[in-house]
Amino acid sequence: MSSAIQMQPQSADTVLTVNNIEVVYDHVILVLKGVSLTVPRGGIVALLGANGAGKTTTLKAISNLLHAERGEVTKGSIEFNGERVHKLSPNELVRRGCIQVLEGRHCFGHLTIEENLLTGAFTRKDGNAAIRRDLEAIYEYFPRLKQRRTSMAGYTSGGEQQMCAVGRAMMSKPSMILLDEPSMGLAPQIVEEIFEIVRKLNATEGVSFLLAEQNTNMALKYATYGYILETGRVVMDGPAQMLRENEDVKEFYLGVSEGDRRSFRAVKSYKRRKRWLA
Amino acid sequence: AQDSVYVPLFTYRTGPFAGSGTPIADGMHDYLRMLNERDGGIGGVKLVLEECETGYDTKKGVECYESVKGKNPVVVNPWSTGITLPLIPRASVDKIPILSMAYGLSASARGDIFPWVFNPPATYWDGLSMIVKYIGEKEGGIDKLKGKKIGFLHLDASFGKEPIPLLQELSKELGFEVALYPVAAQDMQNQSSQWLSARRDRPDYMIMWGWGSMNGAAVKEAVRSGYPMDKFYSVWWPGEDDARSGGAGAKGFKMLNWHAVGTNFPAIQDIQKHVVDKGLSKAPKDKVGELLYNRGIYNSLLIAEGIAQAQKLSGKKAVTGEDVRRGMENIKLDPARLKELGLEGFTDQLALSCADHNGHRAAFMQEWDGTKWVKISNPIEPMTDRVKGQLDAAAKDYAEKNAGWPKRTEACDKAS
Amino acid sequence: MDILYKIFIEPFVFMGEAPDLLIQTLWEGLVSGVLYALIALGFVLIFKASGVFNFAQGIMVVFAALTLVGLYEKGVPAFLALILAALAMLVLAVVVERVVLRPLVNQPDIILFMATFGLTYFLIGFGELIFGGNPKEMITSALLLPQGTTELDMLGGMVRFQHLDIAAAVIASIMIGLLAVFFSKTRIGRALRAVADSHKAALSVGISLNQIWVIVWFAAGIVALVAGIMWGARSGVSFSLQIIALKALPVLILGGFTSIPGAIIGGLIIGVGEKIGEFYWGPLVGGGVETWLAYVIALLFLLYRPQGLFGEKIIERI
Amino acid sequence: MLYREAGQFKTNYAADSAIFPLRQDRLGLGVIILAAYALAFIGNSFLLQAVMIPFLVFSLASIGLNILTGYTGLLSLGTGAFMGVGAYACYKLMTAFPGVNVIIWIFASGFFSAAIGALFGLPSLRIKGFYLAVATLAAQFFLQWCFIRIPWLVNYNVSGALDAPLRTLFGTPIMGPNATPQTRYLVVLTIVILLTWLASNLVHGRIGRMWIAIRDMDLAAELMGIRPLQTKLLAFAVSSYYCGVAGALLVFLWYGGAEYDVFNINQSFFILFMVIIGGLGSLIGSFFGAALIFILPIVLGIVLPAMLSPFGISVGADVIEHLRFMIVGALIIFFLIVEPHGLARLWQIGKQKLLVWPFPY
Amino acid sequence: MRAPDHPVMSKGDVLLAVENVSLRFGGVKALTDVSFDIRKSEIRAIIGPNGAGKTSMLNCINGFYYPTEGRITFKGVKRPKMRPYVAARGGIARTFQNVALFKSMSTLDNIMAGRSIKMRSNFFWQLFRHGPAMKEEIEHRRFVEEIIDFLEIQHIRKTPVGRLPYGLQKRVELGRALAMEPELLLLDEPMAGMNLEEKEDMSRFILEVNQQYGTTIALIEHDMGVVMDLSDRVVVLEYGRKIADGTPAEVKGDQRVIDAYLGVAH
Ligand SMILES: Nc1ncnc2c1ncn2[C@@H]1O[C@H](COP(=O)(O)OP(=O)(O)OP(=O)(O)O)[C@@H](O)[C@H]1O
Ligand SMILES: Nc1ncnc2c1ncn2[C@@H]1O[C@H](COP(=O)(O)OP(=O)(O)OP(=O)(O)O)[C@@H](O)[C@H]1O
Ligand SMILES: [Mg+2]
Ligand SMILES: [Mg+2]
Repeated sequence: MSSAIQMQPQSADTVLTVNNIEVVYDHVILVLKGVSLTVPRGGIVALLGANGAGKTTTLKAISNLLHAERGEVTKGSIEFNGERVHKLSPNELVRRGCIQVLEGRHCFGHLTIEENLLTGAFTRKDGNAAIRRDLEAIYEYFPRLKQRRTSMAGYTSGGEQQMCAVGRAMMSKPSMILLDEPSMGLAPQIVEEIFEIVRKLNATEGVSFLLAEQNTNMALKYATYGYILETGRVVMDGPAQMLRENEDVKEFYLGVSEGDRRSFRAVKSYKRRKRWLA
Repeated sequence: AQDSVYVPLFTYRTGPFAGSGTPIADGMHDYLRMLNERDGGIGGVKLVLEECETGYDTKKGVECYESVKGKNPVVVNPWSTGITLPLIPRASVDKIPILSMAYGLSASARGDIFPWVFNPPATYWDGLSMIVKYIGEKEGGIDKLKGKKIGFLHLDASFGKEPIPLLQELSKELGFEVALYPVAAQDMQNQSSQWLSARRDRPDYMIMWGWGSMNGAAVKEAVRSGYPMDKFYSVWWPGEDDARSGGAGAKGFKMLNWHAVGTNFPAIQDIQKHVVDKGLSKAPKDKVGELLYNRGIYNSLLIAEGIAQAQKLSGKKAVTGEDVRRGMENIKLDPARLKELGLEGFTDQLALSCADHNGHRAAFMQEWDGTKWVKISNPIEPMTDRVKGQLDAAAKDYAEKNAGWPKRTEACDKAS
Repeated sequence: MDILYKIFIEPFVFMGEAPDLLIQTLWEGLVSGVLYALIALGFVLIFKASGVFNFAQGIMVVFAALTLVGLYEKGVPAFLALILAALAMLVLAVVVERVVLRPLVNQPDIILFMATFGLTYFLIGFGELIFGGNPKEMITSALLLPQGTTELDMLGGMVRFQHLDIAAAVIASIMIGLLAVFFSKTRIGRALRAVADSHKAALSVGISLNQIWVIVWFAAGIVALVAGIMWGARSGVSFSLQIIALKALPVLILGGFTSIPGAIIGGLIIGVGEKIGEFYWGPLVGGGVETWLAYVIALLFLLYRPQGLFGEKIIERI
Repeated sequence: MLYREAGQFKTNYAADSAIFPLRQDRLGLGVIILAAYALAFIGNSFLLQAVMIPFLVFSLASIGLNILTGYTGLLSLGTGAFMGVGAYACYKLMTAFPGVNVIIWIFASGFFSAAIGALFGLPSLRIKGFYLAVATLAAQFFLQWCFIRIPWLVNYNVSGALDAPLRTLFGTPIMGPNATPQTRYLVVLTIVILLTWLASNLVHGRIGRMWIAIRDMDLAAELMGIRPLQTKLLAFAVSSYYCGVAGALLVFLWYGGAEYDVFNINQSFFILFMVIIGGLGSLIGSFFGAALIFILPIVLGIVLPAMLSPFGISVGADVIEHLRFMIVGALIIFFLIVEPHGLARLWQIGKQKLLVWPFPY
Repeated sequence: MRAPDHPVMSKGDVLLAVENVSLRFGGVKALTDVSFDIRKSEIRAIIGPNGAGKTSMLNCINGFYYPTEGRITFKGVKRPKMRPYVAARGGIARTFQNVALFKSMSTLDNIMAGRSIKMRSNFFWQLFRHGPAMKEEIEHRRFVEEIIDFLEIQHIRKTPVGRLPYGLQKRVELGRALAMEPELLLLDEPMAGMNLEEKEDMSRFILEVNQQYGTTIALIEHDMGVVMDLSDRVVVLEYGRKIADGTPAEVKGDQRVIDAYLGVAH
């Protein structure tokens, strides 16, 4: 097992460093058991792992939203741009450019789609015109949102809410986005659209991304580096390219066995190889 | 302690009724404290005073009772009809006399049936009959009430509703009409509907049975709605603050009372000297001598008198609850005794007996002149003949319904 | 038949016979309505911004009024005392945010509701410790509030208008207008509604709950101060005033917890409804129906619109 | 190390579905019940009369409200009135049929409040959350108004209040002035234990699951075939039944007579706070809540003066009262911050820690 | 698991028919004139872009929404307006797009709650937790344990579901729906937020339920791989209208579907 720190030497150009953190929920449930990772400036880092591995928890620890769910970081440290995160309140973190798209949408149900998007710009100080411009940009990415702009978000469909949540985060003009399962519940076209947006923001505006994503295929296609988490530990990490070629990753996350895509009908007869930690 | 007598004082200096409760508590405490300071107690025994805060809440009141019960209190003053009711049956088992001075259960005036409860100097029924009588006299004779309309503004609770049956009986007998205006406890401060209805019904007189901030709010609303204040009467609970809140418009407001206001009595001056000036009282100096403060003094006067009589009768110094009950049954406050106590003219005389735990004493009418209360009548005797039937029936009813109700077992002192 | 006549005919006949009384009743209803609305408004502000049902609003009214009167009694000039009382509400807002709300972020509504009850208890004890339990008079004239009465002869009778009531109505409308504009037209207004929807999501987009809470609690404190002055002028300043706050409940529920105009319209409906009900129909059952009529009126409206007249629609989607 | 799951295997589903699967828990419960009975013989009358009886009565009412608010998620502010219905019903029943044992009437009186409760629960199909509170508030104020206005309810007593006539059980007075605190305590304790056991059966079975389903996600529950109205009404009825019995006990076995005013809105709030502080959706929490909200102030009232006096500060009863208010208020906030899910959850976490002790997780 | 105890229909019969259903919310047209059918024992996929009206369709089927126009026939009976619990009792179960579990209950209790409609013992026995109540409780517990074993979630049997990761919650939700022994199972994006391995597991469960018990399944899913592999027939919605209906292969080749939904990559 190789540690992230070794493989990705800490340089001045790291936006985010997570250093060996431990997270406990409800005082008794230990969820993360020493997770370390770094995100280079302008990098797209993917966080992969099975259900319950702790991806969401890691992201929440970073954006300082854990205490709202009675969880706490009991060990280790997280630094964003060299600043200890837990000293900042979530809103200061957003002000400094780090925003999270929560897993499971979390739109403001009683606000319209447009109002939802505008709350994303809450921390911005650059005037109404700029905000309007960005709003239009978002509508361009997601035409569906434009059609539904005056609907209350609570009534819109799951996918529409997901787009809204992603768009809302983009409205804050962040320098780093923590994306928790952005593709969940989205139609294939839109999934691609989202990843294209990620690439574009990354390329043109240098936004860094930390992606927790189940769609490994997509994630590894767009990411530069990846970490694989299992039951609260990092079990593997490396450049995306390398992960994509790893046999285990192929087997468990990409659904390719012996060179071909497996059919979902076939799984009944197919036997898995051993896992890392099992 | 051997040589002391434990007197718990149930008070409420907190909660929504604190405005009325505080001056009463001060008066009660200061008088007894004065006896301690000046005379070293009563008959040479010190009084151990302890306040228990009830907040006018039945739950806390009962809790207070339970917590003082073990300390051999010689008397308990619940200062709330709601607290008195559950205590009545308990007291007779625990043998602790209850002094519910002019409140509580009117029927408990019957000492033979309620041997442990005292409610001098008059019941609410007495009070109502006095007001009606006074109004009648103003009209030029009680029979002149025929065809008049009397409004009855009352707290919508047992206390406020108690006089209604009598009022209705009187109305039948005397031919006047009655209009009821109930005020719910949670609406005490917002009586505009009641006074609107009063504008519609145009009662010739308004009688109020209120407590706490209901009184002050009523005076205010009466002024607001232009009700003629000199037609507005109250039972004995409003204080100066209540009348004052009506501003100049409150002039002419009348109420029943049975004791003096002011500090012009040697005993009260002793309170100022021995208690207030020494900083032993919680009362602000200018509140001493106000109506509810003096009401507290009257309450303590009865306690002290009960203890003194008990000592005399039992020959003991550290008397018990049972002694004090006997003592109270032998209370005899005549002018001579009042003078001896430094309270000459403070109040009318009062004599209690084994059968009569109330006295049914006369009260007088007083009027608010804009700054203070002015006595405006001679003592008005209650219409005992009209009230007695009700009282006896009520007492009998209570005893019957509370099957197993403890009967009087102790002998009476004949002498008194 | 007789009873039907009494219920359905007589009251209306009487309204026609004595139109002056009808007008007076309506006026009284409007006045109480405005006063209820003032208290309800405080609830709405806080509910709108945090989803917290602030049980302590009633005691805040008492607290604000007592501070004002208490300072005045200590010799502070009336208007200075007013400013100081407002400052006291600011301090309260900051303390509440720090000590109560911040640690309870993202908890269920009912828990926050309970916390405000703890706050109520604390404030009752604290207030009585400082100010004592004695009722005090509101310093109406020192604050230059009008007093006196105008009596208008009309419709064969006379209708009385208290100047104080008129002033209350005017002040309340101005305040409600200002608040409505502030909360619906500004960035903060949108953030407020977002916070009420979901603490977690609001945190994630960088809305500072702490700042928002201080703002609304302070605003609610100011509303409480105004309500305290108005109610105090009407019925004295004492701790029993907090019971009145209960009357804000049907108003709120009728108007919708989240709506500023709802508070005022709900207040007026409840105020007028209960006065008319009590005045014309109350005598049929011995009066005193006012205590529950408000709730029954609110309930009837709710059966028709479960989120209150102006409340945000309850979203049901799956 | 005494508290361990290890070694206690369940071999059938009945044992695994038991309400207290852990042997230590069952033992502890037995000890507590025994101690509670023993208290009747060693406690003094203040402890029994002023602390334990009301504590048990309030616990029972809290269980009632917990069924409605905690388990089914329907907020009610009408508890006081539903308790009142029980008390008044019990009074009418036992005075109309004095020959029947009063214990029967105490249990029967609950049915009246159950019926009234279900009636006021009808709007719950349409109205939710804090808005539902209005229906129950309407109940609260309307019923309270009835208590004052209908003298028939108190058999036309002049006092307008309820009183407690003498009633016996096996020849011993349990009601009325002659009943000793001991006997009353024993009666109340037995009734409360019995009803708690029944409640615990209910909430752990099908009905309890339906209630919780409605609370957690009523739309999903309905889509799974749970009839919302029926389930909610059942919760209202059962809850009110408990409150009704508690009301009867409150008046006749604790106060021994009371005015309508003891069933006011403050009583409703009082019970609600016990439920929330104790833990929504937890029976044991109801007891914790009642203890904290009812007993704590009493203890403070005794302890505070004793604590202050060594410093030469002797303060009046009113100041004690003010401090008491402040401390209770602060403690409520404190406990909520420590554990928003109530004392019951705190208790659970404690037990979980004990299970893994001495390791932290 | 036992076979459903409803009147028997054989494979291939039309179990549910949707005819000309339209659904409007104010100005929003969620569904316009949609018709299709679901046959006994098939796996029927419903796909379409976001906001196409898929979830709304399911909501109409199980009575959560009432169609503004059109009608729905289930097992040959045309249904008037009906409340969701009636549909549930008639044999329609579902899972939800946004997990709608009973958060505070354990996995076991959640699935047990799913069996509420099958439990009959009366209030009295419930009170005493004895006799029929206990017998029934154990009997159903056995059934539920079977489901738990089947879904391989034994280890979280007593965990409150609110604490479970998203993927497991979806699995518990499936378990809860299975507990109702439905004839028609509506699955709304059962595999969203799962990684491949978990999707494979889930597919396995769905197929097994379908093959072993003949349960008819309507499936909404955005993962084309899953849809293509599992379903017998696919209906495609766009803007509330049906744009295609047929076997996976047919649909996949349909140009309108490619334009509206699949995009070039597939
Ligand atoms: N509020 C909570 N209280 C207790 N345990 C929790 C809580 N939230 C998460 N957990 C536990 O923490 C572990 C990690 O959960 P997390 O949500 O971070 O996983 P994940 O990798 O994001 O999974 P998924 O892919 O399903 O979203 C899980 O085992 C879960 O049970
Ligand atoms: N109750 C409602 N009120 C108003 N509009 C609604 C309501 N329910 C659904 N809609 C609208 O109907 C349209 C269809 O929604 P639906 O949830 O059925 O989409 P979907 O096909 O499930 O999409 P997704 O794949 O994103 O879940 C959406 O635009 C949505 O906003
Ligand atoms: Mg996750
Ligand atoms: Mg959908």
